[in-house]
Amino acid sequence: MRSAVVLFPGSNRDHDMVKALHSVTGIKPTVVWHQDATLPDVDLIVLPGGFSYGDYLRCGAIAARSPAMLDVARKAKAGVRVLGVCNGFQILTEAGLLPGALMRNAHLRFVCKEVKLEVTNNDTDFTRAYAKGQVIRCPVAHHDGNYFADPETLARLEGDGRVAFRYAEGTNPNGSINDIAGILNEAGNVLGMMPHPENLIEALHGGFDGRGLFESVATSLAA
Amino acid sequence: MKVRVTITLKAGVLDPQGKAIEGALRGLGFAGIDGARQGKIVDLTLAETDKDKARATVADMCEKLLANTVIENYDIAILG
Amino acid sequence: MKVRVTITLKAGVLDPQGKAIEGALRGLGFAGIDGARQGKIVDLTLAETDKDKARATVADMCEKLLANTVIENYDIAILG
Amino acid sequence: MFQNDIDITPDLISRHGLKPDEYDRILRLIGRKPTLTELGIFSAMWNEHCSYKSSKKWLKTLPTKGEKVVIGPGENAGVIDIGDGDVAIFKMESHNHPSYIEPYQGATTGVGGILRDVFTMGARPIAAMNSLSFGEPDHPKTRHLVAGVVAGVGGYGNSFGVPTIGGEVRFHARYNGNCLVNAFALGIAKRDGIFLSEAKGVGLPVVYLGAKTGRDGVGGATMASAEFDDTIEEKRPTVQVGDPFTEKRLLEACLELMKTGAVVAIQDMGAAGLTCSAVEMGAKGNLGIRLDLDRVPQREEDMTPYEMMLSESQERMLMVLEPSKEKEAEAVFRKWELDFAVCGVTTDDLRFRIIWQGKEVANLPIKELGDEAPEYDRPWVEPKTAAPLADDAIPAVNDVGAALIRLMGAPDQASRAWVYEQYDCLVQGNSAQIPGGDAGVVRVEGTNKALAMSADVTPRYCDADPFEGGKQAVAESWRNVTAVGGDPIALTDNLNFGNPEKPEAMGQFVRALQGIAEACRALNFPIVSGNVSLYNETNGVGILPSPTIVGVGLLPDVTKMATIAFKADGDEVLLVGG
Ligand SMILES: Nc1ncnc2c1ncn2[C@@H]1O[C@H](COP(=O)(O)OP(=O)(O)O)[C@@H](O)[C@H]1O
Repeated sequence: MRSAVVLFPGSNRDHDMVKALHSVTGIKPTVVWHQDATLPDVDLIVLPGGFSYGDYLRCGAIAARSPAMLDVARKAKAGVRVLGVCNGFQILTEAGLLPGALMRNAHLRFVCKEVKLEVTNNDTDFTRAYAKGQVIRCPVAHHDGNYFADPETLARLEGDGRVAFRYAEGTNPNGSINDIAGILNEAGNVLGMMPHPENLIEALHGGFDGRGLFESVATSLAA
Repeated sequence: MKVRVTITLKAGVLDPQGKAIEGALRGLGFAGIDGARQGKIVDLTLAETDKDKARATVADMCEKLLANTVIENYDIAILG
Repeated sequence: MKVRVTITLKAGVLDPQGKAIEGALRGLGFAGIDGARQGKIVDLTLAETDKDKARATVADMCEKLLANTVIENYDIAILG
Repeated sequence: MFQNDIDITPDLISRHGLKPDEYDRILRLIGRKPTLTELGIFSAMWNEHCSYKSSKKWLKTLPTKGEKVVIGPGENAGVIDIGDGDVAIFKMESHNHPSYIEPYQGATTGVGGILRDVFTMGARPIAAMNSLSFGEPDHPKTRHLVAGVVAGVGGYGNSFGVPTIGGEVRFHARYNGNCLVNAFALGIAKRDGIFLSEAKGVGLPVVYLGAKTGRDGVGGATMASAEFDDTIEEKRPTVQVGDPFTEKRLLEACLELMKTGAVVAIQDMGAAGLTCSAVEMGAKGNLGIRLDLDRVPQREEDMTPYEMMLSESQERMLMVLEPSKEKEAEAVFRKWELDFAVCGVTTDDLRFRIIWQGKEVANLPIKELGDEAPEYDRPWVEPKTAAPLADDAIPAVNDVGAALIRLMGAPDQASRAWVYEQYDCLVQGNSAQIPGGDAGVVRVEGTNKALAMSADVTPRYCDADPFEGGKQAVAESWRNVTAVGGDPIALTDNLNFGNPEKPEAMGQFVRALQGIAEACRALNFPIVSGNVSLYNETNGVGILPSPTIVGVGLLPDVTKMATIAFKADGDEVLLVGG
């Protein structure tokens, strides 16, 4: 599986993501500078975590308007898989590739800890390696992960099975509506999520639960 | 020309910061608070000297960047 | 009574956020921007009906919580 | 209109924190009255914070050498060898006074400063820690300070992208008017890729990089060396604001630039930014420096040379560049959207010359500015030590369960998760042990080895007996590193004490330092960097003597790391030690 990671000024989990993709797929992803107007032809585009533009104005707002994002939008429309993690998720909502918005955590503090995630829908290109309803471990590390959408959008997301991950067992760390941790676009090829699967992929991390996500994308491509 | 953009959350949009401010004020002993909402302002200094043109440009800036119209409203005031 | 508190950075205090906004607007092709500074607002709904009392209470709130008077100024407007 | 040649009155001298005899020393040194800009430069160079004038004599007695020490105290940070051509670069620094005035910004700029110290030397920061001391939990200022400082430490480190993997938090009435914020950072570099501040070569461009200069913290370095009193409100506008976003770009730009071979010397701008950095680069390299202030990127209008020389605006660097690579260097900085300006040149006249609007506003002997700084042998008395408690001084516990619950719920014992969960401890993907254990552990990228580190001091002990307390802090840090399986190599310290002009406080400093030195020698555990913060005193009440120690050790194989949790039912529990 060929992949690309888009680097914005202020990204800081780009490196973690590159390592995870390399480790799971065996191929090193290409790192693309946000000013590049054209991304290489890849199977998966990843927007990594961090504080692009310092989270100034709104998280992800300024990065969402960078030249590379226009191409990400084009490629997403053409069916290329796009994954946004944490700041990447915020960028995807700001760019209009995913609905809703990520607000300040309900307790207003940055939170870094491990939570439980329920794989709400395992019939997606990003979650196939997990069982439906499986509860996995996964760390979060964010200040603005409180997902919000208006009632109609929410009803549509829920009705269409577009909630991929939910915080489980009372571990919602940010006040997210319906415990939403990750959502898909209508076509199912764009996933945004707050937790960091790339930080739980080897023994050093104390677990492997994050690998399934990358394995899912790789196998869905092979199929 | 100085222009102030005021950006507020749409009614119905969750406002964790506003809620926390309200709670904190109560905690400090302030009574009679029926609500707190937070928003932001962006003060721009523009080379433009025509008010209408400035207003139009700033509206464009709001649509393209300054406000997230999914959740926010904006208001433009020419300060002079 | 509705009261709007506007909180702005004191002159001279570094405003990284304003700088980033300015840069982003330029990046989007807007020209003629001589500066951008950001600030915030807090809209309060108070049970108080007396304007002067409301203003005094809100000033107290600003000193105690809403503004960081080390680096910020605040302004209180009664919206009615 | 700025007047550089105003009359230097005794009042002006004292407002610059200079004593009359120190001013006489200036007159002797330059043979004339200083200009206002020059007075400002002297005040910055000769205050306690930059000159270590009260502590230098004693710091020289610390053991700083060791088989694995590559660079000891004197550079931006200490460097140790961790094998395979890799080095670890680390240091700790205080931001106590600024954090008391504005806790969020004080803490952010403290973290920002220490990160810069590390990456200035060519290392990518891979771990951060912090040691925080606050007043009593129910003191009216404590909650505000704790919330602001913790959010600030996190706000900067999280955005910058360095994992915060440990620290300490304590509460005691003696910090009511003077909290302590000590920030530590550690980075990794290649042994042949270490960058120093020593300028080399005459006629080379001196380049200004990073953020623009504003009036931030003008006079701040002087403030950090002055005792607090109730006039503190007046000192407020000197607060600096941290911008982790700019710092992150500065990091990436500097590391990218260093790879090109363009960097001859580099120094970050910390306290009294342009002054201290330029003087240090020149003095170390036996060169003069001429700065043209009109080329310095400025954020505010009408800045005077005095303000520019004393500004503490953050996220700035000074470099001496290889002239043939100037264009290449500039391109790197433009890519990261940072300011880049050639604002000076190295000279062979050993003078520090400042040009502003075409006029020379300062012309001082560069080496003497640092070398001739006053050095004091402050009088000290043997500090009072607490008498050992009699065996029956403490009543026996009747209800062990209740006592245990009280102990565990005590402010100094309770879980710190509420603090460290606000810090990103996972970013970079190499965290092997996050807060909650004995020491933080990070893997060295691309290897199987890891570094362990732990911040420790028990100020109560230091107050009861500074010598023993100093020893204990080193020993505890050593033990914590050992407890996770690390082989302790070296340490950094942050010596927080009261007013050195009081013989009792100076005695605490001297004795604690002797204790630290003794422990370091006994354990073959050298000190490679550190920081001194004196005058931690408000309205005459000094803090508890608080020499924070961060020990660093190596785990050759991270898979052999030990952790704190019991592993299985029925395992035997052993108690070892004295
Ligand atoms: N300011 C802080 N930042 C990060 N971690 C902290 C901080 N304070 C305490 N911790 C972590 O919380 C845990 C408990 O702290 P402490 O009680 O000081 O440990 P100990 O007494 O075992 O040395 C440790 O793992 C420590 O690293």
